[in-house]
Amino acid sequence: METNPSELTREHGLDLLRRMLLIRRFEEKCAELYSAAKIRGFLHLCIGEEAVAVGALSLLAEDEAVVSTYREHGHALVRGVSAGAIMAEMYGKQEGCARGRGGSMHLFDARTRFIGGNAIVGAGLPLAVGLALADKMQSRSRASCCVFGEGAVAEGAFHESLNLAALWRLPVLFLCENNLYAMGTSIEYEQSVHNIAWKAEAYHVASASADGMDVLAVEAAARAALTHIRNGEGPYLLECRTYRFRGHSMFDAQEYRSKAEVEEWKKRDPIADLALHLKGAGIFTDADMEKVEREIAAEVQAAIDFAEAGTWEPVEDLTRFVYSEPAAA
Amino acid sequence: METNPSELTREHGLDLLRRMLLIRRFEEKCAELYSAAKIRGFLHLCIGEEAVAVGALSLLAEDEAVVSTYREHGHALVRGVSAGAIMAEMYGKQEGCARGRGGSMHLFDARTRFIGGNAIVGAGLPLAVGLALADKMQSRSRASCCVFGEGAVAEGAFHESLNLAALWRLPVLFLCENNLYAMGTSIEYEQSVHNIAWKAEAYHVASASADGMDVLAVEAAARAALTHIRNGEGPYLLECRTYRFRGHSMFDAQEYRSKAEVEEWKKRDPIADLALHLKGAGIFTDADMEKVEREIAAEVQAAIDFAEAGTWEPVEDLTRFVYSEPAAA
Amino acid sequence: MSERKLTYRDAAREALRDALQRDERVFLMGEDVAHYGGCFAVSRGLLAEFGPERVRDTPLSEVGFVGAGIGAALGGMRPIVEIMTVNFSLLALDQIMNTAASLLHMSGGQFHVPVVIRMATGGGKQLGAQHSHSLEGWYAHIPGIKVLVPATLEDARGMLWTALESPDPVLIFENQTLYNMEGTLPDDAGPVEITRARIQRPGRDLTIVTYSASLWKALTAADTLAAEGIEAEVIDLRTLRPLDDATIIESVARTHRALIVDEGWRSGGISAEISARIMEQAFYELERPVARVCTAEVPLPYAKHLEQAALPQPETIAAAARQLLSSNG
Amino acid sequence: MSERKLTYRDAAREALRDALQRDERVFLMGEDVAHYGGCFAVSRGLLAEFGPERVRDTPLSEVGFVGAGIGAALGGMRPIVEIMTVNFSLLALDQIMNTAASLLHMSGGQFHVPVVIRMATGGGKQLGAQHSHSLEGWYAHIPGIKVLVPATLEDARGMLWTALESPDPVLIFENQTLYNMEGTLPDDAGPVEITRARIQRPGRDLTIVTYSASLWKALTAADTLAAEGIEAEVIDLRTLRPLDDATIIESVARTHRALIVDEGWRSGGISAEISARIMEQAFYELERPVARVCTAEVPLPYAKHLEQAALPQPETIAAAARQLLSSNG
Ligand SMILES: Cc1ncc(C[n+]2csc(CCOP(=O)(O)OP(=O)(O)O)c2C)c(N)n1
Ligand SMILES: Cc1ncc(C[n+]2csc(CCOP(=O)(O)OP(=O)(O)O)c2C)c(N)n1
Ligand SMILES: [Mg+2]
Ligand SMILES: [Mg+2]
Repeated sequence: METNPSELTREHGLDLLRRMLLIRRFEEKCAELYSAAKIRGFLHLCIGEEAVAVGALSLLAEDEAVVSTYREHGHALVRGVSAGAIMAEMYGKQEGCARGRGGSMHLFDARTRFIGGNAIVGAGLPLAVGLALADKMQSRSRASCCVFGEGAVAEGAFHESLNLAALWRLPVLFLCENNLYAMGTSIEYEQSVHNIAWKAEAYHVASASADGMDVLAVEAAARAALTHIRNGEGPYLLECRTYRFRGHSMFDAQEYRSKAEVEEWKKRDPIADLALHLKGAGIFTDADMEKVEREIAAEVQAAIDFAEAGTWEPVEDLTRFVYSEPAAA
Repeated sequence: METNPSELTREHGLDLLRRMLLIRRFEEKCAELYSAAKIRGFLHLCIGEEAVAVGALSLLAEDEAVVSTYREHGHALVRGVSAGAIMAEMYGKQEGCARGRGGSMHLFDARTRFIGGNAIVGAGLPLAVGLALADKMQSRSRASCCVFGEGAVAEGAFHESLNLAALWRLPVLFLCENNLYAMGTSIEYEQSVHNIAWKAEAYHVASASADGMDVLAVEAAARAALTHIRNGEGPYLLECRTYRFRGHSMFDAQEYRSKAEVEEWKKRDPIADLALHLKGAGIFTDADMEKVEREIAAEVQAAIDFAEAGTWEPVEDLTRFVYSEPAAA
Repeated sequence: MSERKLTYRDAAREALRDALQRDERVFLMGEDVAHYGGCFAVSRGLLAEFGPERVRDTPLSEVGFVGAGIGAALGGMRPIVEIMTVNFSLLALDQIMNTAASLLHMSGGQFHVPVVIRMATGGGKQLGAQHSHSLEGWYAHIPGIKVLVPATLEDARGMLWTALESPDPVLIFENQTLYNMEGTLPDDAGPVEITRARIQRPGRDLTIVTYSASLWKALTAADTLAAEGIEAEVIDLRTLRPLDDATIIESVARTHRALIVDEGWRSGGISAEISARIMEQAFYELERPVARVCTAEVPLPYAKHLEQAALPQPETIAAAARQLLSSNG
Repeated sequence: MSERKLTYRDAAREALRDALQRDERVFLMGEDVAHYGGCFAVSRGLLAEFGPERVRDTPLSEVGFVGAGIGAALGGMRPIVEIMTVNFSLLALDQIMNTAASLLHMSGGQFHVPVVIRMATGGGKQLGAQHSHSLEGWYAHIPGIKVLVPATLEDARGMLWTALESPDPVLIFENQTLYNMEGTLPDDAGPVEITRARIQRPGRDLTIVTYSASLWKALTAADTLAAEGIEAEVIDLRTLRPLDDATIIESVARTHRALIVDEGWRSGGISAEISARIMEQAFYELERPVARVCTAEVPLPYAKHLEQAALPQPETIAAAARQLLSSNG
């Protein structure tokens, strides 16, 4: 853990831990519910990567927008999208955060400015640039954050977006979750340069790399990045080096990586590590952990109950929301 | 001039001069013929930039392919596409190097492996990557060259191509003509980083910048680049800093740049400079110049005569070449 | 109310100026819209009037700036994004279809995308296959967007503001050959409604359904036909998505014969959709099968005679109309 | 000749293996085709058999690797480029239309582009709006390419090699829902011709024209109808560009009623083109207007009941057929 333990209060440590654990337990349930065929389509879990979502996105102000990927349950939870609405979405219920039209890959929530679950790799980056442009033109100094994997860095959209954001000095946080694989393709086969943060220099975009398995390190790096951005100094790329413990999606036989590699990374579990760190600092006990686990179990169960109790949108409404309804105009 | 004069033979100096002058005089005629409505569509001249085409592309072997842009008359001439066939193409005659189907922006020639005149900015880069991939897979070590402007560097295609070429260590020469403007947009508004060669580092692609107004400097830099490529050391990006003396196309009012700036650059005319240099080295006289001018005038006139004498492809053939004709299969 | 003479280009510029004046949230961005004044001089002078924030040059980054336009729309602005030519828009099609057109539906009605995307389209200027296609009818396949095709000065002047009032993405296609067309507009010309086709010329013998630049060719053909005693009704569709079926069907129900004139390619073009709708809604009214005059299915060639042979012409339109009226039709 | 049981996926894999064995110039490239074994497990095992040069993982760079495929084709190879899903292919549409489809024509017949591009298409797996569209019919608008839509194991096995023999670009669309379909093939199954539609089920009362996954729905509907005494002829188009008009028209001339079933969106889909062609070529044979059953014009929603309601179904097909046969059709 990077931070000096004395700087970390019990309250803050507990908050980080609870947020990460909520993601973990929520997604573990998702996997079960997928096997039970309650959740369908593609399901991408971020288990192992929780420190990035929690360390970085917790720092955003309420009205700072996030544009995310298809691996976005964690991001949505951290941003305050209701767990029940997320679960209902994956059930395909109209109480879902996208009325069941989106599913796991397309969580949306206007209240928290969570602008999606986007499943075209790289396509979210220009959106964040545009959100930031709108802010700048309206003299707002808030940040817009775009999350993407290192695989997206190979897309032209990455290149065009960084150049635009730098040219126009826009308040964008480019948050890269470098988990070393794009689906089954290791970074070795997808990036000629593995140091993603360094690539930002080719655009004069400020950047840093953080240990994505250490929530405190992510938080410290993200805080610095957001200060830069909100001060009007332009965009910032933060690369977090992390690892997904599960397959790319629920269909993945994982033949492209060794079990040993996965086990090695699991030793760096961001949740277990933080718990250990807090204990070491004497501000956390096994009893605390049990309590948090209990509370989260209840929260996840409540989300499932909410989803189960949800209703199906009438088939007659199928063609709604292709165009805005008159009221919206 | 960069090179030690003693290294430059009269023969070689004359060859470079004549090639540059051919482009200049040929294009001056194109401008006239455009005003006379013999040439139509969009016409982009490279006057002022001749040193890049001549310095770099003369070094390619006969079977090394070039993928170019819409500003490609110079490239085509250097590669040995016949001036007559180029002119006839711009006249829209079937004797043209694309049977009149392409026009100024789409010169093509199978014999010299000139794979076009491409008018989608940036779209030629992946083609060159593929040509080089084909060579590599067939164990050929020749280079494939792609020419593009600095404006193309902003396109996603640039980014994706450099990454691919680097990952696969392909024999591609990325030749960037940095003339400081993309149409009417100065590099200041289109690139957050003006040093294009440096951007190559973000891909671990070898690179250099050359003075694009100095044909000897371009030649020296291109020679080094080609050695690297043909030795199997992977792709190379060569940035040539140059300037176009005329407008972007024949429609350009040039309100985006000052006359003074243009005049300043015209003082660095690559043809006049080379002539001066050769004279200084005592291997070139005014009489030589007159002779070259005469020969080139004749060559250009022959091209025009060829085009004038050309014929219109029958309208019945309109739908040919949408698909290959049986023989091609 | 007095009238004034102006060109289609002037009308389009006036529409932009009006929009920029009316609403602070409106801004124009695209390649060369500012310092160059627009590839077709449509936005000339607007930079001086509104400044570089609101008339914004972009790099060559179609994915980036179209995506940024979508993002800015999400961020509360009313962007007008200009793509120079429809061919280049293919680079941004992912953003247009997978994001702009889908976001409202995917988000269950939460995120509206009030972006307007303008582009030039059409052949006839000898610009070759990468600058001349007419894909507006093809775009009309995409649910979630609206497609406008102003043929008249009135619509070039009036459609933009109406489009900007839409909470959903609107694409406006301006045929390149129309920019120099002269006409008059009342001094107080302003917004027009965009849901109805317009009968440009009433007639009893057949219905010619067309749009954009082909409208004028159809009207020329109608004059020729009138001299022969054939009275063609000519419909300007104005909007290709959604199509105004009612106006078409009502006309065909009167004339019993329909000819569709479309500058798009025939197979799978909007001409096919119109034919199919007439089939479905007015089959029993038809005296003859619906006929089509479209562009030949070739990438448009440069040579003038070939290009003109590929495009619909007053002569081919008149001939098809005569055929529809002939006893052995 | 004996037969064996296999899936559509197996048949597609066998086609790839066969092609890789037959011709040294053939290679497969795309995202996750190698180490992962293909997003849909189609290429599983081929990396081990043919090595990483010929079964080549690419980064997430659709413009780059599709362009590289075109370039490699120009360089003498016979690339098979895989794009994971048709939605993602929009990123590469510029390369497909402006380069692959246009190069032969623009170059006046000099440069052939023998590239095969495969991709998954279609809805029904609850993958949401960015993974489920059916754009194959839309692609059929583009002159210069061929569009194949294998519905059967025989075609999944046989079309690829025939496509590879084409000197022009061929797109092959595999509906995602077909991969698990089981069937039999003769031991010596091999290449099939790709120019003719196939009457999958003869019938006298109406003609159902369809393709790809909808074929099986149409056949199910035909069984239902047969039980009611209605004999539907079912045509599998197999190739969407060029369309085999002769087979369609010959059938309609016998049955006098036609129903088109298309998983694409209705407006401007291939269904419209087929309807228009029947109008043009068999109008006087028609007892009833041609009818269409298409996918609802919505970005496909995630929720199963909504998605299924959006897609053509045996019930909706049968209902439309009954309507065509009813006295008040
Ligand atoms: C444009 C595009 N191409 C391909 C895909 C298929 N795909 C989905 S996720 C993925 C890997 C992305 O890797 P990365 O960006 O590193 O994110 P991660 O999944 O590792 O979080 C691929 C290839 C897609 N969704 N969009
Ligand atoms: C994809 C695409 N976008 C826009 C254009 C229009 N356009 C043609 S040339 C040009 C400027 C290109 O600048 P650069 O690459 O620097 O080349 P230069 O013309 O300076 O040689 C533009 C914007 C195009 N042809 N293709
Ligand atoms: Mg990754
Ligand atoms: Mg330039």
